Amino acid sequence: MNSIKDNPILKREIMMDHYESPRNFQLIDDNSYRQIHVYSQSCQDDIKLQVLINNDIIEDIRFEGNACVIATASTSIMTELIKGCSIKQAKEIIENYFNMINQKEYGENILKEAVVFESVGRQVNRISCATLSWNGLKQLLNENEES
Amino acid sequence: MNSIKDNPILKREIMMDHYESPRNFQLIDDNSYRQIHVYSQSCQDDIKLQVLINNDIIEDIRFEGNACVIATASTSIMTELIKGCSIKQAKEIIENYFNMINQKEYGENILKEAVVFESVGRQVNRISCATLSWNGLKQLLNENEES
Amino acid sequence: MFNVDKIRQDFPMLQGKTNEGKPLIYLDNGATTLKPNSVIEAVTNYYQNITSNINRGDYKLAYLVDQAYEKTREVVADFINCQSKEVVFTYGTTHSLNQIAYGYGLNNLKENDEILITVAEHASNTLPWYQLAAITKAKVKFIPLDKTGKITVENVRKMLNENVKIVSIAQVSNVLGCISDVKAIAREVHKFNAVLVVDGAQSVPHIKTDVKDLDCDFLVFSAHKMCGPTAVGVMYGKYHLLEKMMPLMLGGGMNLHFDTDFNVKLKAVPYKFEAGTSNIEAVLGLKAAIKYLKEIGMDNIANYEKQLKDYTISELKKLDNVIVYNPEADIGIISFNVLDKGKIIFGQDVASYLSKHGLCLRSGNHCAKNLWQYLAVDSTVRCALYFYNTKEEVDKLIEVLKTTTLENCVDVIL
Amino acid sequence: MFNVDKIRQDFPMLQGKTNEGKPLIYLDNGATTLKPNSVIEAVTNYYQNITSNINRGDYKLAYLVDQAYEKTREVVADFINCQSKEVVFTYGTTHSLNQIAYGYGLNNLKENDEILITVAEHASNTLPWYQLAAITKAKVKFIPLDKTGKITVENVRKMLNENVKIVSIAQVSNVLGCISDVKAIAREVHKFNAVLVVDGAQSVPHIKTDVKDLDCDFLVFSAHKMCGPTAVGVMYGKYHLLEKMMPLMLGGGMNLHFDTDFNVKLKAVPYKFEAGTSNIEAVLGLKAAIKYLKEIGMDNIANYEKQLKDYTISELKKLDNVIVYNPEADIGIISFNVLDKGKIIFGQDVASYLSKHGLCLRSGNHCAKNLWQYLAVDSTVRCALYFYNTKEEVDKLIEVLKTTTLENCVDVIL
Ligand SMILES: Cc1ncc(COP(=O)(O)O)c(C=O)c1O
Ligand SMILES: Cc1ncc(COP(=O)(O)O)c(C=O)c1O
Repeated sequence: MNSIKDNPILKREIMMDHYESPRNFQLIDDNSYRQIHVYSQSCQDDIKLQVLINNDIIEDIRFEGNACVIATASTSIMTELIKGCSIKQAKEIIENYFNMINQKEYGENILKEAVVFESVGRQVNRISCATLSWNGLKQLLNENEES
Repeated sequence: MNSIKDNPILKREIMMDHYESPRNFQLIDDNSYRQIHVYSQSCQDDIKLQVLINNDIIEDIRFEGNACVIATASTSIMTELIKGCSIKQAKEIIENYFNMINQKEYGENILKEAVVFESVGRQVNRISCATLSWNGLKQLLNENEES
Repeated sequence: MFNVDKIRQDFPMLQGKTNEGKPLIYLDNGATTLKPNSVIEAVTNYYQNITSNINRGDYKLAYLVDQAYEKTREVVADFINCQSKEVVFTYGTTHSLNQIAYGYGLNNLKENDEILITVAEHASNTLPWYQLAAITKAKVKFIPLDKTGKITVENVRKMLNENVKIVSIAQVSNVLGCISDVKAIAREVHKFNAVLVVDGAQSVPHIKTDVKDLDCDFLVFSAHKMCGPTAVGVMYGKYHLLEKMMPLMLGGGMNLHFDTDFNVKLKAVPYKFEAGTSNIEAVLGLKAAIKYLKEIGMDNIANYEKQLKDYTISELKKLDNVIVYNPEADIGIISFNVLDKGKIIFGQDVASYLSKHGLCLRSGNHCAKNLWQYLAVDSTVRCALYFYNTKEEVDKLIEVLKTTTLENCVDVIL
Repeated sequence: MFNVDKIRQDFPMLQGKTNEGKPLIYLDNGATTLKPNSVIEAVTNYYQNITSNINRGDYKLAYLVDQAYEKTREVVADFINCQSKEVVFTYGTTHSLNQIAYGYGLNNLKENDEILITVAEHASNTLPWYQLAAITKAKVKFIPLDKTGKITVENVRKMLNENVKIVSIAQVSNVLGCISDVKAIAREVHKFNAVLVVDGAQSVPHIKTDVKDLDCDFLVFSAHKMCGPTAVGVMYGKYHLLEKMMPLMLGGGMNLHFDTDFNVKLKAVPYKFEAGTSNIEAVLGLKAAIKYLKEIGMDNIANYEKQLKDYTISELKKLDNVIVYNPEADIGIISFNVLDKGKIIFGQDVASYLSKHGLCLRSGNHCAKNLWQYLAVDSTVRCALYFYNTKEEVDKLIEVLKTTTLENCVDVIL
């Protein structure tokens, strides 16, 4: 398999695809889901995230919102990666994602399609778009542990 | 008579004398007097003025307050000059006084001792001290006409 | 003669600066404006030569600064045609509007009274009224906009009734760029003895202002949107109204006297509204800004901007992939979106792509969060021109917009 | 090593400037302070190289300014030892105190509750509380000062009771210059579940501040009194308190969402308090000011100022014609009057005479208009030192004070 990282055309296609057909899009009206509303303090990105956790497994994850291509695609890719993971695995993925964004070492295999955001720092002001939902998920998982 | 104007020692003596023994100092509790409270918006000068006007004559004028040497002496000198004048005369004196302060032509004989303030503009920030009560009196006389 | 090349020389930000490595093209003048040398010098002169707090009586330096500060009141008064004692220095339009809502509104409104605004108002001309209504149980109502986004006199007339106490509108909307007929509106508003508050944040910098002629009761604006420093603004009010208003902030500099029996005597208008150390250097900068604008001439500025705006709109209209929301704008504020395969590209993606080409434009709702009701979209990209912008800069915008596709927007981070 | 000569090089105002034709000696640092080059450069850099409104998302320039603005929050947080989200930028101490009185006070006070202040407080730490008391029918009471002008823990303890909800005191009085034991006072105040507001306008510029250690609930101060620009200040508050507070001003930048049904969603702390365009360049200047002060070292500053203050007081004490009101000052703020034949010369006359000799000192009540109750005079002349002042400047003051007579004061206008 070709590395996604080194193939800008593939990267662009993945991003556009997730923007145009976002996965796990549409919230559900079910109280067993935990929900968080994340929004940028400055721009228009506005996303609601839901997760269903049972026995430490993220059984379902959903989102809805109005956001830029980067925020939307990064959320969609995140939901695909996270769905079905244990909390521990999810946290590892999240950690790797932030490591990638912050130009530290990370596992390419762990992040799969999420590596398309590897160079988001080229436009520093877009880092917040690419991390909006990821921060939201982190917070949801931490809240889960506290309760 | 020597011109006061050209005699700094005399000028200083006059000012100190009016500061240390202000004339017409002490208000009176009498409703037939008109009163005005003037104060600087910035410094501590704070003076109350009273005038008693009958048949267009300024029969009495008094003051009280807490103010710097310039404001106090200029008020004291003003009361001496004004007491007994007709309103018309008083206005002429006031006009001459402001002319002097603003370096325009004025009648030395009309202003008498008030010429000690001729060069108050040497310290521009003190002009407001030397004109505080004079502005107050002007206002009192204008109010008198309006009523 | 208006000579844009010569004018641009006055602005350090227009001397070969870059944005993302490309020549800077600043088209976000609705948010804030660039500063000419004379304004920068006025501020640094305060720092380098005349630093001291304003306070008239004590030493020469402070006296001189105080004089320069007070002189600015006269300069502003001359600029908008009022008395200098009607000029209150605030920290900006937002502060001015809060001061009016609090200082005038709380004393004059009661249950079921009405405050009229529009959906096009900026948050700063909306939320203080919501708050005032919540406290007094008055109601905020919305004057409908016509189909070009304008506030018409007829629509104001329809909304007026004896419960209306305050009408507060922007003379120029920061998204739609049309000029309201404030003079005619004031006439209607006064028939009902209501007061008219005019948000001049986007008008005073661009067109000649005469509050006597407009006969508005309050006019507010910010220096930073007219070549001046940040965090100084003006609240003009008719003197008899200002006299009866309570200050929003209390403290040093605005009182004559207080004692431990809770007697408090405030200074006269305008000083009673200026609590605490004012933005001294910025007031001095505002004076320089007004001087600068007057030297160019407000009419010259308005004419030039109109031409540039007309040109921009006509060029934008030629593009298949751009929708302009306010083609009938009076002022150089143009709101648009870019389409890709018939779908609007999210404003921030467009702005990011433009930024990559040196172009500084803002996307979003521009703080007018009720305006989607009129626009039917909740976010636009805004091109806000000022007199130092050029046809060539607009051409560059058009050129880049032609290549604006979702793919290209994505590519900026690849 | 603290080297005052080297430090003075950093200040354009200390490079051969004059007052009334004489070498300028600036001793009015309680009113405002001079600015070093690095602060001036930070402000002009905004004007010349990075002008734009803060707004994170849209183009690079705005992003960079926003980052620099937000970075200042961290710098302030580090300077006073709190979290950066507890740092609210205001327009100054006065604004901060009004924000607390309004935002915390209105929600938490009811009839017969008590607010404790002292007669030494500045107008800005007095009038907002009078106003709050008038609205809520709470009472303002005065903690007595001891004979040296200090607020003692014992006196605070005596005044505390379960009705006390707010205690608001200056850490350093701007007339008396003594340091309050905030830490011990906080402990007492918290026993009654009241909050302690600390007016740090005259302490933060001069001594090391650690809000965690002091355990105060709020701390407020102004940049312009610590080498920074005018019209920017800080309101520090414990996060859980800030969260529950209402903003004093509403408008752009502080809300996430609002609609025509009057739903309003505010941003999180600290943003919800920053309505309208903040004083961007001044915030950047504050960052430079803190950097500058830290490089010199707050302890070095405090030590140097203490030495200079001790020297000044000992020299003043040698003069027959001077009364010093606060010989036990902890900080370089010295209040005095000059006598002529046993009678106090009006402060303004003295200040004018000093001005004639280049000396810039302020006279009056210094906005602490209740303080005559303690001082038994309602006006003093104030010598307020900062770390760039020198022994030689103090010597000049002493020399001129020796010749200060009523006659000489009169002569300045002859
Ligand atoms: C103790 C004290 N509190 C408050 C203030 C008010 O500060 P600002 O004018 O910067 O709001 C001052 C400054 O004069 C002060 O000395
Ligand atoms: C129409 C309008 N009103 C009010 C404001 C608020 O101005 P400021 O942020 O200077 O207080 C703005 C600026 O964004 C505006 O465009």
